Amino acid sequence: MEAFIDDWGLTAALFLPLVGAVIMMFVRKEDEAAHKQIALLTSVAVLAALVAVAAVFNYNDAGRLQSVIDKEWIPVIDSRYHIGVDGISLPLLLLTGLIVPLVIIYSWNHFPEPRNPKAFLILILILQTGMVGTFVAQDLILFFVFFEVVLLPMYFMIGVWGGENRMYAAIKFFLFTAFGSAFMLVAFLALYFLSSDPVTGAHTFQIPDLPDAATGLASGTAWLIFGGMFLGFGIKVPMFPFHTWLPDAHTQAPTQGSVILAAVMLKLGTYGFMRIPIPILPDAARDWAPIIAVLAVIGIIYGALGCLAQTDMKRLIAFSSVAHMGYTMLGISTLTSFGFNAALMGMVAHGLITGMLFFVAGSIKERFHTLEIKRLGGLLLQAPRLGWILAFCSMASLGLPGLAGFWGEFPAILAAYQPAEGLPVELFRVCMVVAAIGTVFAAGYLLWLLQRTAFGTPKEEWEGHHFHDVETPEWLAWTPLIIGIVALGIYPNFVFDITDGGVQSVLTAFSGG
Amino acid sequence: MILAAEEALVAQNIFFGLIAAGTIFGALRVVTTKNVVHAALWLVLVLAGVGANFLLVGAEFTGVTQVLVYIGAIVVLFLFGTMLTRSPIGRDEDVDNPAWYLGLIVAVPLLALLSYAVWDQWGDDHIDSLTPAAAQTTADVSDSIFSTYLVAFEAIGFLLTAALIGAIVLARKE
Amino acid sequence: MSSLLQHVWILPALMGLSFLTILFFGKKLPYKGAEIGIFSVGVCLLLALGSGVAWIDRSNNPPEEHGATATAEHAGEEGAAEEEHAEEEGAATDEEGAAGEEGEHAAEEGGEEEHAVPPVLTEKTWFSSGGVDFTVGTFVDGLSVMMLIVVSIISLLVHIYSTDYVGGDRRYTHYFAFLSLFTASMLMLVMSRSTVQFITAWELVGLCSFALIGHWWEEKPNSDAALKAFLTNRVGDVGLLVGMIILFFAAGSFDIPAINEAAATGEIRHFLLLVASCCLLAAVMSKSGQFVLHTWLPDAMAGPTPVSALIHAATMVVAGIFMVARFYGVFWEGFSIGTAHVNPLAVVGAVTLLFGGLLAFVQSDIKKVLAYSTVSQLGYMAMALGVGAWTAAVFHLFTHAFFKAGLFLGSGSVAHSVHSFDMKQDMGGMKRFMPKTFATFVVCSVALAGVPPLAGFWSKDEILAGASGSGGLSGYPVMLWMGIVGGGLTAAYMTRCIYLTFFGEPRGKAADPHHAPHESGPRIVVPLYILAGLAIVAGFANFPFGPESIKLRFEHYVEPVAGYFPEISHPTFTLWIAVASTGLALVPIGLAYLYYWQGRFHGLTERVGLARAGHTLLVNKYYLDHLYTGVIANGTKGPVARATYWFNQNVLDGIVNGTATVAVAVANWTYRYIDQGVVDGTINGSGAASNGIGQALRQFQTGRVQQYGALLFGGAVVLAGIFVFAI
Amino acid sequence: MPFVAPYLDYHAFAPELVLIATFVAVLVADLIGERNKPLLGTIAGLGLLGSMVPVLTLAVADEPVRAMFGGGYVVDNFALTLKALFIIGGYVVILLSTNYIAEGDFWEGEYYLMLLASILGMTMMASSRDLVLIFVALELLSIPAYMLATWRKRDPKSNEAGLKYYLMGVFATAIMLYGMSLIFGVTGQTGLAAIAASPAIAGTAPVITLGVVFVIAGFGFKVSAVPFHTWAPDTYEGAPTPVTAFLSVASKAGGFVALTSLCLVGFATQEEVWQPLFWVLAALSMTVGNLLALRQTNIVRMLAYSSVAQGGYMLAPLAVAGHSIDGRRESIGALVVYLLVYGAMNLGAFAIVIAVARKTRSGEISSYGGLFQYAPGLTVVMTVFVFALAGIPPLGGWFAKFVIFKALVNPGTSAGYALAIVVGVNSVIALFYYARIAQQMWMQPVPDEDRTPIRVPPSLVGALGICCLVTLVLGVLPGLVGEIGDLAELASGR
Amino acid sequence: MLLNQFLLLAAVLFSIGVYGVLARRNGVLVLMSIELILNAVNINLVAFGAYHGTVSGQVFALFVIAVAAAEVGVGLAIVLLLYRNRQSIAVDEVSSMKG
Repeated sequence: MEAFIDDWGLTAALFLPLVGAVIMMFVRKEDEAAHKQIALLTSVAVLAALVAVAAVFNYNDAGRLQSVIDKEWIPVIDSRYHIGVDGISLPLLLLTGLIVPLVIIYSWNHFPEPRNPKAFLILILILQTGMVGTFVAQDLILFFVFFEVVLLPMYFMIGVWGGENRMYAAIKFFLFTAFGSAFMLVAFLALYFLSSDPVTGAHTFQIPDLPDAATGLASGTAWLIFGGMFLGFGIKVPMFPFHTWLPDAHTQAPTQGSVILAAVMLKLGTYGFMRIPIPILPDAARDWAPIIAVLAVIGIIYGALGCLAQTDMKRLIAFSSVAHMGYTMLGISTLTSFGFNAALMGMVAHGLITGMLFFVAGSIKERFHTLEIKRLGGLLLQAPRLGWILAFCSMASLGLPGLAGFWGEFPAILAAYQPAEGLPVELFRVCMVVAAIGTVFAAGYLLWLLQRTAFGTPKEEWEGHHFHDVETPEWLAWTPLIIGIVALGIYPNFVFDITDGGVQSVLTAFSGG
Repeated sequence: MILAAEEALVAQNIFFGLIAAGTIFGALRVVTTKNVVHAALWLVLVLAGVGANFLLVGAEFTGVTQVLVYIGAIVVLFLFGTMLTRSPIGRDEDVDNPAWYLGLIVAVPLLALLSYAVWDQWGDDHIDSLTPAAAQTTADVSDSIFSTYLVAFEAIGFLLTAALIGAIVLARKE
Repeated sequence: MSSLLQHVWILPALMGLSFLTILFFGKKLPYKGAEIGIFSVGVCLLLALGSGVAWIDRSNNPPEEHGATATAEHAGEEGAAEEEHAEEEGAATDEEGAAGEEGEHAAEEGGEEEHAVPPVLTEKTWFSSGGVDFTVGTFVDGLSVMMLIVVSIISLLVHIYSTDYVGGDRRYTHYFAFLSLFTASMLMLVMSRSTVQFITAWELVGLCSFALIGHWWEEKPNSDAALKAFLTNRVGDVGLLVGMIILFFAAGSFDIPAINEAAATGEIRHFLLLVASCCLLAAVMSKSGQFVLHTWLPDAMAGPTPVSALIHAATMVVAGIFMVARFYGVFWEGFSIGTAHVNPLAVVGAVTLLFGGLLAFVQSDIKKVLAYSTVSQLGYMAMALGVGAWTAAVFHLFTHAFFKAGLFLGSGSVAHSVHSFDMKQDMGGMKRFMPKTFATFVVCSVALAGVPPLAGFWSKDEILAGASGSGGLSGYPVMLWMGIVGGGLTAAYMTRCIYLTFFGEPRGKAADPHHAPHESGPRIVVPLYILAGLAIVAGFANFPFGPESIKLRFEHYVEPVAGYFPEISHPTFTLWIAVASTGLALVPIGLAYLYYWQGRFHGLTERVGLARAGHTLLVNKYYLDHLYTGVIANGTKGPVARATYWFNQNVLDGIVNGTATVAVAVANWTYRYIDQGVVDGTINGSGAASNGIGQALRQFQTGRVQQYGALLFGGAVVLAGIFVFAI
Repeated sequence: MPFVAPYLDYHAFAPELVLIATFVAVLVADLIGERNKPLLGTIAGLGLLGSMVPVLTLAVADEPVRAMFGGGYVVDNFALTLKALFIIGGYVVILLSTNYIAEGDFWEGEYYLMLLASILGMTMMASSRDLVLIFVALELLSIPAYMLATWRKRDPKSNEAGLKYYLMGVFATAIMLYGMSLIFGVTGQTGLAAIAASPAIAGTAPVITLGVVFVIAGFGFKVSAVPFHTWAPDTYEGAPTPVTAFLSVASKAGGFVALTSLCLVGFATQEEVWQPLFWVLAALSMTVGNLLALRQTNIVRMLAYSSVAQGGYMLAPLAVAGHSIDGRRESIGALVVYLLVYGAMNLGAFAIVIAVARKTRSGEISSYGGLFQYAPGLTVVMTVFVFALAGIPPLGGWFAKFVIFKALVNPGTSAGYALAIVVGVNSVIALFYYARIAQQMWMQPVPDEDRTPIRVPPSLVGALGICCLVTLVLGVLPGLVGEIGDLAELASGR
Repeated sequence: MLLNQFLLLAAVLFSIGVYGVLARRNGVLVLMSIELILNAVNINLVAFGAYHGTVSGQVFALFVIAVAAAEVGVGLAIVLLLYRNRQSIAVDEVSSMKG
């Protein structure tokens, strides 16, 4: 059994969604129930497969790639179907596996206009393949393909099911990401050609082999290659100043899209940083780390300021992602295992929390048909449970200890005090202080949001309206997330236990950490 | 440019000079005359001049073909074309583009460039067309066509067939 | 009993459980969850008292030092691997120590100065990341035990009081749930072993404070106050985070005793300690309402009064003081308290105590008076710590908790009756309606004013003695004088408060004939009695005279004697200071007393000459008002206080609120011009530029074939020309 | 010198011979009677498939290179791969045309004859390694194409398309011929291998440069490289849509074949000239093509500019092809892969255009609004094609673009990297207008609220099926086409 | 004879032809100008053939002549069609598609 899961678990998780999607293509569009069931079943099966992989995962050896499959794929370019999990990818995989079924459950009776559950669910499933694939790929080209696969479904999700300005947002998202990927691809290729196996002299796209192969790279070249990848991943994260697609995309996307975008897709970028350029090009990483750190803290403050300026709830939450991903990137930029762990925790926590916030925002939008903050207010009176959940998520998001968000934020700040050897300590300490100040802003905009939406009394325009409180599909979709937020807050080891080994192994080049 | 010493060559050169002058003049008239029919007739002069040039370098077959095909067929085609499209037989002020200067802008540098290039490459090189060894008989031409250029020959057959069929389809009234 | 010290984690766990139970099942219970909370707190109090006894026992019979140290270290190492194991082992060692050495040390009570009393430590690894273990555990010494008791007592009383006070509230259950959560967090805070745990608890109490201040969030001022509290505290938290991070890297550990020990033994560079202390001081300033970050505290009075008593008087706001006491090794070295004559902590404390005292004068809201009084008293504590009088500060924390809670609950009792907190408009003459409340209020006030022999006198006196430099401390003369003046202020504003509330004629709502004020019920009054009683007796816990078994017991049991605590000196009782401060306290009280007599006199007149009654009363009231305000308030301090108040409201509060306004303005500007303008504009601009270039290029596509031809030939010529001449 | 009959390898000629037979068969069938009209397309299609048979047998035969006429006509893997592309592409065009021609007022039999003649020219072009042969093959593929563009005789737009195509084609031929004459003048040879071997062409001389540039410019017209692209949008828009599809794929591929064999075989020593020239043409083509495509409102016109840009991508590997044997392999492989994938996706896109125009009778992009609501199948397939063209994984186009990138980065020159960046930036610009089509189909309302489903005839379904399958399969398992590209080694002639 | 005298004659004819195709608007005249260009090429080819002593030049020229005939045929057919539809053979007026 274990061997079977080892061999097939990841592949199953990777392609089951596509199988589901293909089956759905042959089901009539009108048969909505069947579509929902197939989609849910598929995503649950994926989750099961991932849980099985996690179950056979050897946690004592989390730094080693496990459940590895390494088969020929495109021999002419030396690209292989090489997948596997280690401590870095496992938590993110599980997060993906969890979020997708929840989104489908949430969709049960919340299909955004113009409905069409068939297409919507098919897109979600394709999206899942892309996300899972990115987290398991161990070949640069395979990684690139999956990294890009997520683009189209998301583009359509925003563009078809989004809000007023959806087309602008969709194309912006699409173009930004594609722009980054083009540079990333050139960087990948340059890496391929310029590196060679120290023993055999062969070129390789295999991520695990590249750190050795790339040792001979000239420092200037490595710097440029890192720069190309920086563009690709930095846009996806998104880092200041490449963030402007994010608020638009989030604001316009349907709830489900926002949730997936926030919970998983932004992590593709940060994960990419940890997986590819930093372990492979450690020296270039050292050169880039201060730049990343500074951009990260700018992002923290800038995102917070952006939040304060918003009048739309969803857009505010979107901007908060910029700030939160800033913490994650700060953690990464320290190049220490501590910082990396913090970043991973931050990713998972942000996935759960911001995902939840978008769910809540979606439900508010559904009830009030607006997310304009100044028209809201008194949510706690109109729909108390929804209001409390919003309050809970806000608290989690602002980094309250005891909830998951704190463990992404605090360790990242902590790590910045003492970055890896060779990095400018003073600069990082300044960044640390700025990042710590960012927590004040985080509290500011979230509580302000809470005050303006949940507290107070309902505005006059809603007089006489009745708003139903949280419904069963919503409970079903949200409870796991809420439990996750609390559980990770109380016992962050759920994540750190897994990641620690993986992080150590990608950071072997930075013994200083 | 130094004229060769031999008398025959002198004669050839004089002959060439005359032909070239006529050809160029004819060509200029072709592109400047306001009368389409005149243009066709000037074209005959040019084509003949070119044919004469072929003879001058000893390419008799090509020269003859030139006369037969061009003057015999193509110019007639042009005349038919002129009549079928009811172009004014007399002078027509409206035969040039308003932007005719574009032609000059392109053609003059082109001429300069081409002249410079060939001058630079071949300077004083001679063609020894009178030596029998270099003579290219019609038999040589046909041998070449039916061996080295056989495929091209077949292809041109199809080309002409296809052009014929297509031109008929396009040109016929329906 | 002593194993209780190993298992103090039960207390917060119990309260946490209580929180969850109330949250999820509270509404279905007969008393809406209040019973769960009261029961749990009651158990906690018993356990806290039990642990108090256990600690006293341990202090009297300290285990062998090496054994204890070994236990602590051992537990630390083992804890990483096996949580339960460590606890068992610690407990086992402790039992052994207690059992084996009880007899031996029973006779040597006097020798405690020399003999260290190791704290009871437990530890287990919470999680580890990047090779760093995040530990949690309990750190029980005299200070924690004292805090446990204080928190439990006040919390229990507040719970009971609240059943009446907020009875019928629509979020009654939530209220109790948050009380439980708060108590849990506060208990956890005081027993935290690691800094991470400390930060967690620190934030959680902040959260509860936020939730409870904003309990009536329907009104915007309440939620504003809640936000302000939380955000101001967040500002301080930046300092906390940074400070703790510095300490972590300096000491290589999250372990509080280890950090203190490293600081005390000079392992950490002084500069780092100074920076860390300054950072932490910011946290103290926000949490404990020190000047300039104090402005949230008066606003926090928007919450229900029992909450103010519990959180914003007795427990949470002293968390900052507690932190300084907890990290005294760090502060001691960082601010060179033992050798300097001025340091930031003492200055902040001293300024705060005067500032708060002055501000209390000009309030018309009774809770605000008490709030500023709290600010002022917290200033005392901070100053005490700043001048090195550790025990005095902690002792004042201890006594202050009782009488200030009593005062708040008393004010709540009055307000509950008149439905207003405005002393000037809606109170007056409450003495006759609420005699029990009046009595307890006066007792607590007198205790606060520092009149011997009530609790406040002893603790405040000790602080002043500490500042004077007696007993080998380094002297802080400026602080001493500020402290003495502050004491006078305290007495004066409390007198004013009592006068306005309980004397004179009822005004406003108090005079409403349809809803005549009445004495509160037993669930309110009994806690008041208890607190008043404690306000009377608590001072004797550290009675400076008498035989060993009585003298300075508080100091003996609470002050740590261990490696993690700096070697501090202790102030001795100084008569002139005691006299001076008492005198300053008595002057205003005397005036009030005078008024009281005159009031009676006029009352007599009133009975004799009924015809002139109303008129006389009016005149006398005016006269007495004038006397009081003229002599005390307006005469000397009034202008000062008003100026201070103006400064406070317009400058300090203006800055705090202005910061928010400015932040939003900056945010709006940044968003509009930088984000949407420059950053996004660049992106959209490049899109527009592409389109524009595309449009321009279309001009070449004229549709005229010969121009295409010109381009074709021309292109060929140009390209050829370039290649011919360039290559 | 006695005449020596040339050696003829009929196996090597078999594809062309089958095509000629088909040509004759269609001609005869057309002449025999009216009632044969519906059969003509089928005959032509079958003939094309039939000509695939010898292509396959040649591919599996042991002899890797069959050279005739002193290296003037070579059947190697490169030639075979491209012949297969031309034949299959031609077959798809016939599928596209069947209903279009039958339903419109067209000359059916002659249409197929033109198509077959043009395809015949292309297959010859793939094997031609001689200036004369290349010239004749070029004319054989072009002249019928000029007439095909004009085939909708009564439509002034079609006339205009034909006229522009014809004139520009002739101009380009003239330039190319002049260039060829110069090359011939320098070397005295017409065979490419012989030209390359001639010592005269090894150096640098203005006249050689001129010759090379003129020849490339002539073919630059064929591949619609900027600034020789101007005919493309007008002709594409005006010509019958299946013809446009044919021009944008097959005819363009023919140009690339000639360019490849000319530059890599004939002008192998002149890489100092043609590499930078291709660099400039590639960069100009993709940039100008993309920028102009941004502003189009007619879908065919937009696809025309898109194909100009795509041509730029395909030119890019040629800009670095001369550095080494390895680079040459990479570049040819990349070009061939791109041509194959591009053929599938572009033909597919035009198939959709034809299908949609059956209902909307319009080429405006706005007429695609809300297509998803009444023709979801077509929408999805069109989405596949446009995003494949944009190069989004996992659709076929990504691999094509990837190999281009790979070829550009491979030599490690700054020119290569710079061009790779240009390609990258351009892919993003291109994304914008490709996405706009998707946006119209998915996200916009139906403009006239007419939601009658589109009836797609079986031949069109077949064409769509082929294209879509190829696009998807090549995206997921690009190894297939990658190997073909790798195999398509250009024999330098013997 | 100098090779260059032919080449220069060809260059001049070529350029005149180019001028002609660009400057003339009458379709038939444009076609005539094309013939000038092709003839220029032929002069080149034949002269080079003679210069190198090979028949290839002549053969090439013959092919060009044949192709030219086909081209003119097709071109005239198109011009005729144009005339039939527009009553004009001014090629620069044929510009309904642009941009």
